[in-house]
Amino acid sequence: MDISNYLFLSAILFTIGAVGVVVRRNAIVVFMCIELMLNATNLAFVTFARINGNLDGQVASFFTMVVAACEVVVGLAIIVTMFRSRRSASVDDASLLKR
Amino acid sequence: MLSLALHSGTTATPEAVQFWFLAPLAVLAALGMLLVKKAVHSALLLAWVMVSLAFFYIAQDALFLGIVQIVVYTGAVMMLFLFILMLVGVDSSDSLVETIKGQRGAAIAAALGVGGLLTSLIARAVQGVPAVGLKDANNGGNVQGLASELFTKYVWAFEVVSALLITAALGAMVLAHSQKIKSKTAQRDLSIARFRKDSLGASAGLPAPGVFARHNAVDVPALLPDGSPAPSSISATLKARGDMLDSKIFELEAKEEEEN
Amino acid sequence: MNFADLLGNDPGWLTTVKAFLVFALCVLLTLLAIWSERRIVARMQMRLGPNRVGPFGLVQGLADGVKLALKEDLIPKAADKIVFIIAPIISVSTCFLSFAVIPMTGKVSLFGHKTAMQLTDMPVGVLFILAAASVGVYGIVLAGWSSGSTYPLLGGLRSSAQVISYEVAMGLSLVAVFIRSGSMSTSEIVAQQHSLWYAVALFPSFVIYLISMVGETNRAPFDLAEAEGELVGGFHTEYSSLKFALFFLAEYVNIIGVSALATTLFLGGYHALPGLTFTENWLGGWFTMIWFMAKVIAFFFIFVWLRGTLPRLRYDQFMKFGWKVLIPASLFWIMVASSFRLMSQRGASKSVVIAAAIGVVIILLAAITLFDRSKEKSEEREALGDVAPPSFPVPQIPSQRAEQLHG
Amino acid sequence: MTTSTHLVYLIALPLVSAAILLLLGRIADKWGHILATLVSASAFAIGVSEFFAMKSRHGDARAATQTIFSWISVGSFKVDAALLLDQLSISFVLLITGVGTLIHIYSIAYMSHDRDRRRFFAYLNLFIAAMLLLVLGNSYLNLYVGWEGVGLASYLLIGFWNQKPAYATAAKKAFVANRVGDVGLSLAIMIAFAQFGTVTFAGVKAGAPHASSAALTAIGAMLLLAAAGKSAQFPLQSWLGDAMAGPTPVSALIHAATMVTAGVYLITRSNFIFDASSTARLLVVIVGAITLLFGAIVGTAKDDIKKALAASTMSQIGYMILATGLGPVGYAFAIMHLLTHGFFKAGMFLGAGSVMHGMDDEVNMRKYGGLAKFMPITTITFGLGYLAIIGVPPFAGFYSKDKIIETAFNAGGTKGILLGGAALLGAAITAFYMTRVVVLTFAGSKRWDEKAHPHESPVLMWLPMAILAIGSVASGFLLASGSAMVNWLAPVVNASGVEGGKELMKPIVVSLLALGVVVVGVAFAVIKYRTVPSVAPEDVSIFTKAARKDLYQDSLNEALLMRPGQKLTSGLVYTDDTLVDGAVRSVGFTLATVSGWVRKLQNGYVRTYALVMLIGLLALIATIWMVTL
Repeated sequence: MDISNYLFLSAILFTIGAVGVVVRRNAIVVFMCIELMLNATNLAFVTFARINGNLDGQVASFFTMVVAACEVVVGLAIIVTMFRSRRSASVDDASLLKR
Repeated sequence: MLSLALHSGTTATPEAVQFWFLAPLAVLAALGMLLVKKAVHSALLLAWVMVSLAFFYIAQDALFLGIVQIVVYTGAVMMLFLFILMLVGVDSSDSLVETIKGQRGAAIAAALGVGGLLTSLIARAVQGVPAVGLKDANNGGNVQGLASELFTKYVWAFEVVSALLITAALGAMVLAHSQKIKSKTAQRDLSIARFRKDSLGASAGLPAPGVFARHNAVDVPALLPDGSPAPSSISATLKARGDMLDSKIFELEAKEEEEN
Repeated sequence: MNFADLLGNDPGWLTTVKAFLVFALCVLLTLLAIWSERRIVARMQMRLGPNRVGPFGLVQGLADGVKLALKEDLIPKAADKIVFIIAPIISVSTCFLSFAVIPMTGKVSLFGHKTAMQLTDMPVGVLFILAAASVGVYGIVLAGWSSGSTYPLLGGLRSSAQVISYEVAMGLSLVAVFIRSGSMSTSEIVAQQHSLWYAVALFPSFVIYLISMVGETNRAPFDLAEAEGELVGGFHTEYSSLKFALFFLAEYVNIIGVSALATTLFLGGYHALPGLTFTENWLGGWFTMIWFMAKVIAFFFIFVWLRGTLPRLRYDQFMKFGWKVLIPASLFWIMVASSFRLMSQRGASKSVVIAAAIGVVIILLAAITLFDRSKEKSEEREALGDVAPPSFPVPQIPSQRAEQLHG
Repeated sequence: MTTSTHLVYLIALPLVSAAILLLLGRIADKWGHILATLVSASAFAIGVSEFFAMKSRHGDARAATQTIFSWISVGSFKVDAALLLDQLSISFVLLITGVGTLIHIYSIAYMSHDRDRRRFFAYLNLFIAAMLLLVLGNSYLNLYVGWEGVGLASYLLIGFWNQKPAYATAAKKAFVANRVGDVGLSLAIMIAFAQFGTVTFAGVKAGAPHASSAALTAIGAMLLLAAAGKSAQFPLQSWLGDAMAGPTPVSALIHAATMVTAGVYLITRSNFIFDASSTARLLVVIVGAITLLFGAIVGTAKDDIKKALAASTMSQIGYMILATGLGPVGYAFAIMHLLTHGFFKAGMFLGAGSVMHGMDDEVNMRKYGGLAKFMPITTITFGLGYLAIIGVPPFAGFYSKDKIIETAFNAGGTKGILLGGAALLGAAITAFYMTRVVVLTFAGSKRWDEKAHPHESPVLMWLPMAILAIGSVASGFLLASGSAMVNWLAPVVNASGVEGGKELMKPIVVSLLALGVVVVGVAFAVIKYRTVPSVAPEDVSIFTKAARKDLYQDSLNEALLMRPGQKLTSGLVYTDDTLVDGAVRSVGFTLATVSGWVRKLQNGYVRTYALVMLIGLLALIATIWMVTL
């Protein structure tokens, strides 16, 4: 099996995640799709590390995880706050800026 | 054998078996995440994708990352998602009908474009390129190797990320915090309040349903000392459901006679 | 020749056999655990406990299991069917995973092969156990959610919050072990303890781990997820029959699992008690397994003991304890432990290390004293200032009367 | 050159007093006028002591300077806030503080019924300070500050009763007319700086002989413009008549004795410029001659006593300007006439004020008549001033005006005859209209309403009038005897000791000639105004009509300046509205329209933005794809 298959898998997962972000309305699901995209890039990083024979890719992947964790914590806090004030987790309901 | 295979950019058989078994499942799970209506199902499917990725990491000589992937992503991040899902109670099904005109078509077209171009880019760039493999890099152990990278070359980024983590934790606390104007009433406060009310009637608590009544059921009101029923003794849930019977029929006959 | 290489040479069939053995051991231990818990708690409560089925009622657990399996399997109408079924499966399958990296014996020979009673050895073995535990939480959360009922949901939420919180404290308590041993591999950690158990060397870690392992397994006094008085049965209220049995099994396997980990990390694993090292060679090395089991059972006894002794905590007190006491204490301890580790690596003399240790203890005691005093003061102030006059004459509250009498 | 340390108090005292009165507000109502008067008097005292100190010094040491602080220092442009007190300045200082103090005293009584008397005195003090700065500044820039300061004070005082729209308009008119002159002064300063690299009088004086004649002429013309603005000379004279809207003491102090003479001071101070440019001098004499006739003619037709006096002021300043244009010998005579005029004109204004005071603020002379019986002191003081202005010996005007006429005749050639003739004609008309004023006011029959009760003014009012009357009697003789004034000022204005031109006639002939025309003028007026209708007759000659309308000066201004200005402004506004704003608006409109289209993209849905990002990513990847192909 060719190692680049991992990269193809990564690309596919990334694309699916991107579609999810654009298509789904539930803020939490949108968030999960973003996580999927991040995970896909992580897979690519790890694969690149293997192809290049050094650990830099894995380190990058590690940092991605940490940053993703931060992002999730803050993002979910925002969603909770949003939900508290308007009883809805739909991203389409948070469209007041257009007015 | 492994190194030979790696050199030509391909992998050993067990890894290939694992890949061809898990990868389609992962893609299916990802698609499923996109398509299912319940957010919790989405979360589960995503967790599955993440576990699959953890296996891929381990297969690719990233043992530490694989385990961390499970601990951090599956264990913490996805659990947080589930937690929030349950906390805010968004467990009902989402409508998948698109409300913005042209959004779905454009999204799919753009995504197909991105996916196709990415794939072809990768194919052009990587396919057939000999892979070096991590045998040398992991010589002293994967964890040790990562650690020495993290604490030498990337130490600045590491420190910055730690600051980011603290900031995020604080930020989340601030965002999710709701200022309490007065302290929460504890059991003790409630008890004190009960005794300090104008009437000491309720100080003993509400009567339990069925007490002194002819029926010992939860939907039957208790009888007060004078024989009259006490509707307040029945659970509010039953009242809301409409499962409560009319209180009057439980009045003691003696009282009815008196009135007659 | 270290364990990793030793196990790496195992042929596939041997690994399969070992896996089967580990599984069987776990189930057997669970049955025994149920029986012994009931007997011990009964003793503590001046009862006899199960004593009818088999000698000393030993088969009672098996009989109960059969009865459970044969009961009607109910799935509530409001339940999310697939998840409802998956949840116990996740729970039970992850609980066994941690045993894959627990070394139960030293070097032994099995079917003519030189090996050790350990399925596999990973450089990140302990993390693997943590990972398995974190996936195991899914079982509880999903069970709670999928039941489509309020009490299980609350129980599931409580349980997951609890497990995640205490996992943090647990993970932090392990860090000192990693620092001291320089490894995350279970076999390596055990090997490092041949002279001094970490329960002694890293006593604060040991205490923190002991507390957090009880929280992690939802056992009394931390069994808030299934507090009968508040939540009926917690996350498994709606479960019945075999699915309930699976949760039951998972809980006990988890208890044994964390006990085994505690043994491995802090009590020297399969090593004999100090002074009895010669026993490690008895029975061709298999006697080490007896030492290991003895220690695990000792931990299990502590679990039962706690359950029989302590009342349940209130939820907010429990979470406060986890986040505001255990985690900061762990962090502080990690700092101290790593400082000592650095000192020993840099070749500091023993007297310097001891002096530093005494210094740390003194600072700690002083901080605790000061904190307590300020807390007392603020409490006094609150107690004095908080009393609003009632609108009608009431009998004085006893504490107030006492205050007036004394001062 | 002597260095002094206390010149600054001359300015600082009234300035601080003004600040106190203005800032303290109503608190100072009770004693504000007394403070202001005391301050003015003490300034006069300082001036007198300085005068005697100066007299005790000799030669170059007479002039004193004081550098207060370094004001501007930009590159090579350095200006110190410095004062210069020389023979010219001290003359003005004494006039300003002396007459000023008298008018302060007069005002205490005159303004005693006004609610805002404190404010009035604050402005008066402000004026004194600014005027002193004007005459004490050692550079054109310092002078400019004082120049603007007196403009401001004048504006505030003309519009002191600005509750009447007409008065406010008059104040505005004065301000605008002055502004035109100020432009001239600032231009002159700029040219001077460009030409000489300095703006101090000493520096410019040192550089003037080497400068090009064009530059000097330009500076001179600009200075003349400034002087015309401030001194109400042709063609900027129109504001002075309206300036009579202010309280009478103001008219006496500012619009007769001091401020309006600032133009004369400016030209005299700049004598080194005019000495070096004959063209500039020619312009000066032309303006002076025209104005002296113009003012005199206007004065013959005015029925308003103050406006008649204002026209007379204009005419008299015309004499002074004429004198300054006659070269080194003329300056001293101009200043001498300025001083004597300061006495008699201020006295007459105060007299007019006294009359108005007694006649319930009636200003129309046709409603007076026969007031000599009711106001003997006013009549005497006014009469002395009248004799002085028409030039009857030995009163002050005779000495000063006679010298100017004489010098004008001596200018030489046709120019001399024309200028002398104009001055002589002016003297005749002056005699005519002044006699008219006196006859209409004090002689003849009563023409006032029954309601009026003419009475003599209180002592605080007639005392200053009396002192000024003494001045108008004596000052001419004192200044002229032994050429005292000429010698005194010579170091400043005529250092090289230039003698007058060839005498056209003997001085005694000129004097007799002047006396002759005065007698004719007086006789003509007495005969003409034996009987006066109390309402101005309408069927008068075209000349009278023209004179009543200030010789159509306002109409001319309106036609030549205001209308085209308004047209230009409206044209510019139209251009601004259509062209500039149109461009701006069309840019905005275009942007708004485009934004309206683009706005549709901003539908507020975060998912749409995410989609756009995705498309952007697609574009990026496509680019990479193509680049790496």
